[in-house]
Amino acid sequence: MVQAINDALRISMRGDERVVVLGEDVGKVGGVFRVTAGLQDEFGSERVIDTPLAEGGIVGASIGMAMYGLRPVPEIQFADFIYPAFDQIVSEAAKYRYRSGGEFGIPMVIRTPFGGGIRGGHYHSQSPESLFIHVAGLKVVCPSNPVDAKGLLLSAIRDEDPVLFFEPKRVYRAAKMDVPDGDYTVPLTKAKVVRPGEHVTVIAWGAMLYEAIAAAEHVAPKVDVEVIDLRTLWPVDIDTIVESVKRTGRVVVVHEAPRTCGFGAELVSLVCEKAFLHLEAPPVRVTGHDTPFPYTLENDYLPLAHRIVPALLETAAY
Amino acid sequence: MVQAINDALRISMRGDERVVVLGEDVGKVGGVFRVTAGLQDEFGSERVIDTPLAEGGIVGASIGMAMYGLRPVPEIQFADFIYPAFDQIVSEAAKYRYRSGGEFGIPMVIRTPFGGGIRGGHYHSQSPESLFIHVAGLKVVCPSNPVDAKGLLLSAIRDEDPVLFFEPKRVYRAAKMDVPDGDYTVPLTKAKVVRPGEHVTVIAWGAMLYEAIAAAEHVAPKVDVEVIDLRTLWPVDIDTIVESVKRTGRVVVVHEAPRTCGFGAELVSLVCEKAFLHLEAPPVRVTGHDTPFPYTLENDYLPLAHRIVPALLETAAY
Amino acid sequence: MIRYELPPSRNIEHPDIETVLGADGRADPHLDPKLDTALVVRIYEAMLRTRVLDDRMLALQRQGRVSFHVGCRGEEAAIIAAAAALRAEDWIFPCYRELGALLWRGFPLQRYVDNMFGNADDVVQGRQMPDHVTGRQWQYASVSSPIGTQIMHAVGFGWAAKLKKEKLATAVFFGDGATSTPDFHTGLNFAGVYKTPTVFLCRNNRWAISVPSDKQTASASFAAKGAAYGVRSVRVDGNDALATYRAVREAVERSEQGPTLIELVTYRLGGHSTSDDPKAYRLQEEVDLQIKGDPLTRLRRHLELLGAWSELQERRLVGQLDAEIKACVEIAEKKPAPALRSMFDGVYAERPWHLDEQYETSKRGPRPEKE
Amino acid sequence: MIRYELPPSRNIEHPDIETVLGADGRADPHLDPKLDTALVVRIYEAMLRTRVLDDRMLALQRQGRVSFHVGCRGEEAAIIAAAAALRAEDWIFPCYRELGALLWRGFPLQRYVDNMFGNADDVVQGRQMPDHVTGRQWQYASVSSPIGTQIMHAVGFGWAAKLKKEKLATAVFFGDGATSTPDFHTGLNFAGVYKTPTVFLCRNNRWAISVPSDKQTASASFAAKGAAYGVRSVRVDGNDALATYRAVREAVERSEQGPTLIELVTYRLGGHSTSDDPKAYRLQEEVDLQIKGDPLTRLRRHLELLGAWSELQERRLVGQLDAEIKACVEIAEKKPAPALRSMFDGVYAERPWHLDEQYETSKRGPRPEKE
Ligand SMILES: Cc1ncc(C[n+]2csc(CCOP(=O)(O)OP(=O)(O)O)c2C)c(N)n1
Ligand SMILES: Cc1ncc(C[n+]2csc(CCOP(=O)(O)OP(=O)(O)O)c2C)c(N)n1
Ligand SMILES: [Mg+2]
Ligand SMILES: [Mg+2]
Repeated sequence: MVQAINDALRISMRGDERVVVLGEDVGKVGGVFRVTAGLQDEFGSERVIDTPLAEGGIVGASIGMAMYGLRPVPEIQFADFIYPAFDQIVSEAAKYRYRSGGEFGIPMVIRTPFGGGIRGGHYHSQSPESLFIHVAGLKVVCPSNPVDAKGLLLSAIRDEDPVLFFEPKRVYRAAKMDVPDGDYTVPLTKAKVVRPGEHVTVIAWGAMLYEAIAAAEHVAPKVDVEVIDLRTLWPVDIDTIVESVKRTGRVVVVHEAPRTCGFGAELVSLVCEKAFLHLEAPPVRVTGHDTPFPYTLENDYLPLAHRIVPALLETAAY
Repeated sequence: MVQAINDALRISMRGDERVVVLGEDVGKVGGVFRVTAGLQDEFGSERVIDTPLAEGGIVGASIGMAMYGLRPVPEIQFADFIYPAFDQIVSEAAKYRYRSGGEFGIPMVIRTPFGGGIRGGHYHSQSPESLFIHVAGLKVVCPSNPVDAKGLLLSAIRDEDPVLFFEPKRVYRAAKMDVPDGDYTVPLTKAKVVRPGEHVTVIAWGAMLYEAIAAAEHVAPKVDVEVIDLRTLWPVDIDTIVESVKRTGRVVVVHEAPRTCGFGAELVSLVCEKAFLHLEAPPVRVTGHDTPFPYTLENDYLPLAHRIVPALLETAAY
Repeated sequence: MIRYELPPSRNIEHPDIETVLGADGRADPHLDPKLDTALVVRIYEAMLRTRVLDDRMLALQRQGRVSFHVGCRGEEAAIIAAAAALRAEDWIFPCYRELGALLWRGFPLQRYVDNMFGNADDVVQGRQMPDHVTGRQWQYASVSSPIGTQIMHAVGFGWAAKLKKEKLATAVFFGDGATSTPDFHTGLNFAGVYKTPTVFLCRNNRWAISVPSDKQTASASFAAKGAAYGVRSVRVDGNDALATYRAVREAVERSEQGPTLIELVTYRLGGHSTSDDPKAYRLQEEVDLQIKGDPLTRLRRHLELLGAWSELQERRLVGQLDAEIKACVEIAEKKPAPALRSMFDGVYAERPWHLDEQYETSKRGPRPEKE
Repeated sequence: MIRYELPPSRNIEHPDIETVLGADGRADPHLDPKLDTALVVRIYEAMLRTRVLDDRMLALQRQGRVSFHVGCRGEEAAIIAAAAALRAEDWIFPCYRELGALLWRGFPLQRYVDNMFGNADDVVQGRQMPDHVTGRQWQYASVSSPIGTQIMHAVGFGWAAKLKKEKLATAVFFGDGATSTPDFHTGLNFAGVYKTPTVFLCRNNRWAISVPSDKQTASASFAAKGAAYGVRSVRVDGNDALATYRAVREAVERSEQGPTLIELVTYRLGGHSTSDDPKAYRLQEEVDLQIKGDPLTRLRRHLELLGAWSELQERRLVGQLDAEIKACVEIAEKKPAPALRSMFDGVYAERPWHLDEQYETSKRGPRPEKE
């Protein structure tokens, strides 16, 4: 996935003079995960910029650049360190178009690695997506595989609105597949049914998608599970979800983020609002716990397949 | 309510030398809403402190004070300006006890006026409670009336954990009632059924409670609505909610905050998880819209009684 | 803590503050920017216009006709003379008191008054509080309430222009209180490192609501903070239109070499906003002393010396402005509120499904679409 | 952008940097803090201990036995001598490289190694990454990853003590990169305004991961930033244990009068952490040059001149430390992981219903409670 994202950045920067990349350690070393490797060599240190250590500055400067007419792609080194930029994202980027009567949009893609599974403890593991989904004016994207990562990032950079682009670092190197060369996009409006099924719908994104699939395989063929990869978290592809749940009548949402007020809660509520009479079992959430992200016990924290399987069985049998 | 909160602060400060108040304009003028009026005169400028303009500094210094053994009660002038302190609240206060193996707790109450209805536009109207409910380690409290405000604040200041104390400024002066003199507490674990009913359960907090009650009166006696005032949002009093919903089979959640990933979504999910078979209608959310908070049209934005009434009727008739 | 400083015009006591206009109205010949008298008259007229406008908006607020106003009484030179010193290509990133700078650039008064009423013709469609305007055509960014956030935008915008080899400067206004925010720190730091063409205009009006500037920082001055970032800085008499003009012009002209921090020493003669009563935290004596340094009085004295302004002109202009404002208010007050639909538009470039749904629900409610 | 500065010991080139130890190992008689030789030996021993520990942890990480380590190679004087200069009543607010300061205060090595393995005896119960310890008993706050956040805590803690009329200072460590964070700005500003008893210890090790310190700010130095906040500041040779001791001691002793910012000019000889390969961004030549200024070499030369240290002592201590560490590792590696329950405890003072539920669910899963 690292290579696919690098590829998307390179294609954007070649095709569009307005695209610039900035962040801590993104230039000379090409990022702590090597996602921006080689970009500074190709595009120079004016377009691939190592910044001082200030996330609010990175995002705030990007907003100004976007107002000027550039297409900044700031990187936050770990999603866990996005909070110093929270004010600029929430108070400024999200509201700028609206509050200026449409005079200034803020086309900007904030890329950030997120999620657990790399022994990162409290501050190199978090999944803060729901905080941004709650804020009107932001789009939130999360690819699960290299092909989508490239196509979604190319779409995001061409989008007119600020996008939070969460990269699941647990599958940065794990998910190998053939990524098409050249320019292509994956729209920011479409979820993908990655495994069709008839009995239970599982909704997941990022690294947890693979756990959902593994759990689905585990309970097959007794329970025939449909797995949906959301890809774009917000605005969510409600049609794909509702169509599926109306068919299966059962839904399990899986996410790494803490359970309470996570995006799972929103998905459950949407399903209730739009498909209540089709529900044959209560919607279920399998999620990270409401604790800070632990180090030693991270595999007990994460909603891995071993926790999804019983949820699938119980829901199917309800 | 302003007077009741002032009273609670005064009682705390008289009874406990460790309590200090700090924030922008809280000292000499006693706060832009006069909540801290007179405290500096009584307790001096060492315990009632006017700070420089930096919310992160106010909260960050409070964390250090709490580590020392004080009981700081920082004020954020408007909840809309809490984001510069987001990192200190989320990365530090919320996790300090856990990550230090219990060696340091952070007893601290962050007071902040929130909510719309005072013609405050984007930045003097927000309701960001769900952002904090999502973060493990924080407690979130929201009184709806002066008596509770005093008792809850006294509890919060005596609590061992960091508490976000959201004060509904729309009813700062509106809600008049006799507040008992002296010291008393309202526990941080109990919701209150403010209007018993049999047909539909309405869950609300803060200023929207009055809209919920007004809507309940409007549809009575045809529809007999039970209204629950949560008082403490997190950890929520799940027993009171579940008991009520099991009885009524119908639930409407009302909140000012934007709909998507608001606390309403969590409440709907909890109800589904714990009372699904009792539900006779899909849980309904009546909320603020997924837009920045508007100025001129704020009464169309807020989930006022006129929007709650149809939700009650539809739910009851489902 | 309340200090009785002499008005800035008596700068013999503040040798570190650059001043051009003496108490007698004469310009220091060494420092005089030697502007066309016609331009100085225009600056004075604009300052007076802002003053009259502030008075009328305050009155409207007291009558309950607008809900809120935040003015700039006492800071007119720091705002208008700074705007006048900018070149056409330069951009302004305002705080919330710099409406005068926008009007200077030609923003129509009617649009401003529409904003005060948040009506359907408001440039921001009634979405923000009064005085929170935007003027892209006038190279004026969006006003927002959070203190300091615009500083980083000005830096990023100027930096982008520099990357694109376009020559322009960004001028960003903020108060003394704003220097305590993260954005001040980050903005100055980034500007210093990347040598962005940014002019930081710190209106030190001595107060951040009730907090006096000497409780905001223990720094010797706000200008002194520039050194922490390798940013050139100057301390200027912000009640002196000529000194302000001179310093801003110089900063803009050398902006290709990098940023400048300008501390404009001035004084907030009025309340923080219509929601504030300064009597609760400062003595009238202090204000009375500062009134002697009123930037309008000082510039008028200068113009009178030059024979370029008279009591008659003053009265005539005030009358004219009054009539103009009154007419705008009458029109604005009659305009309808923005359409319900406008509340759901502009959150994104295109309205997504969930806002379509929320709009539809709103329409169905007991309050029908007002269109 | 990479600069080949001379090692700090040749400070004839950096007249603004306070240095005590000359290249020849002699102490400048005017600046020498004149410590007991026994104390200097203890400082040296602690520096060596930290060095050996770093090497062993690095090796364990390379063998895959611990997942991560962040060391302080090259910064031992800046850390240990600073800790040694503190008084018993003073508190330390660490960044992540100051383990040596905690050991100096008596934290048991076994507990540290338990933390490296995140086992059941880890003081933080395996909740954080390796090297993220806490030591309340040793007046050492909790290590967290976010850069800069501890600065405000040190200010608040010292401020609280001052309000309570308790005499103590708080010493807070952070890097050059951290000076760009909001917390540095706010911390210095609050400390300046309230005259808190805080000693700000900026370890300028020239790098923030791959970003060199001259790209971090355009300020002439990090010490120069103190003036922006009215905070006293000094620039010290951080590879010189005696100069570091002297400056920190002075700052602590005058902390009742207010804060001091100390820039400790040093150099990160190793990678940022075990996750980092510095070859990707800096030349070996630069490192080689800096190795000549190694703080251990410099202090050892001094002690040898005094006849207080020998090669034999060195070898004996290293052997001892190796054995000690090895024993701790063997024990730590055998200890079990923390109990599942520990994951749900300590989020709040008392476990609320939802965490009870989450714990119960976890127990029921296919991975049973390991207790
Ligand atoms: C982040 C933030 N915190 C608090 C406020 C509330 N507030 C509005 S104006 C103000 C004082 C600003 O003072 P200063 O920067 O000196 O500007 P002035 O009003 O004096 O022009 C405060 C605290 C705010 N708008 N934003
Ligand atoms: C807020 C935040 N942003 C980014 C990071 C990632 N990060 C970890 S260490 C580091 C560099 C710190 O440099 P410096 O302050 O000089 O300390 P040093 O490591 O050199 O001791 C960065 C960017 C972080 N931990 N926290
Ligand atoms: Mg001010
Ligand atoms: Mg460093």
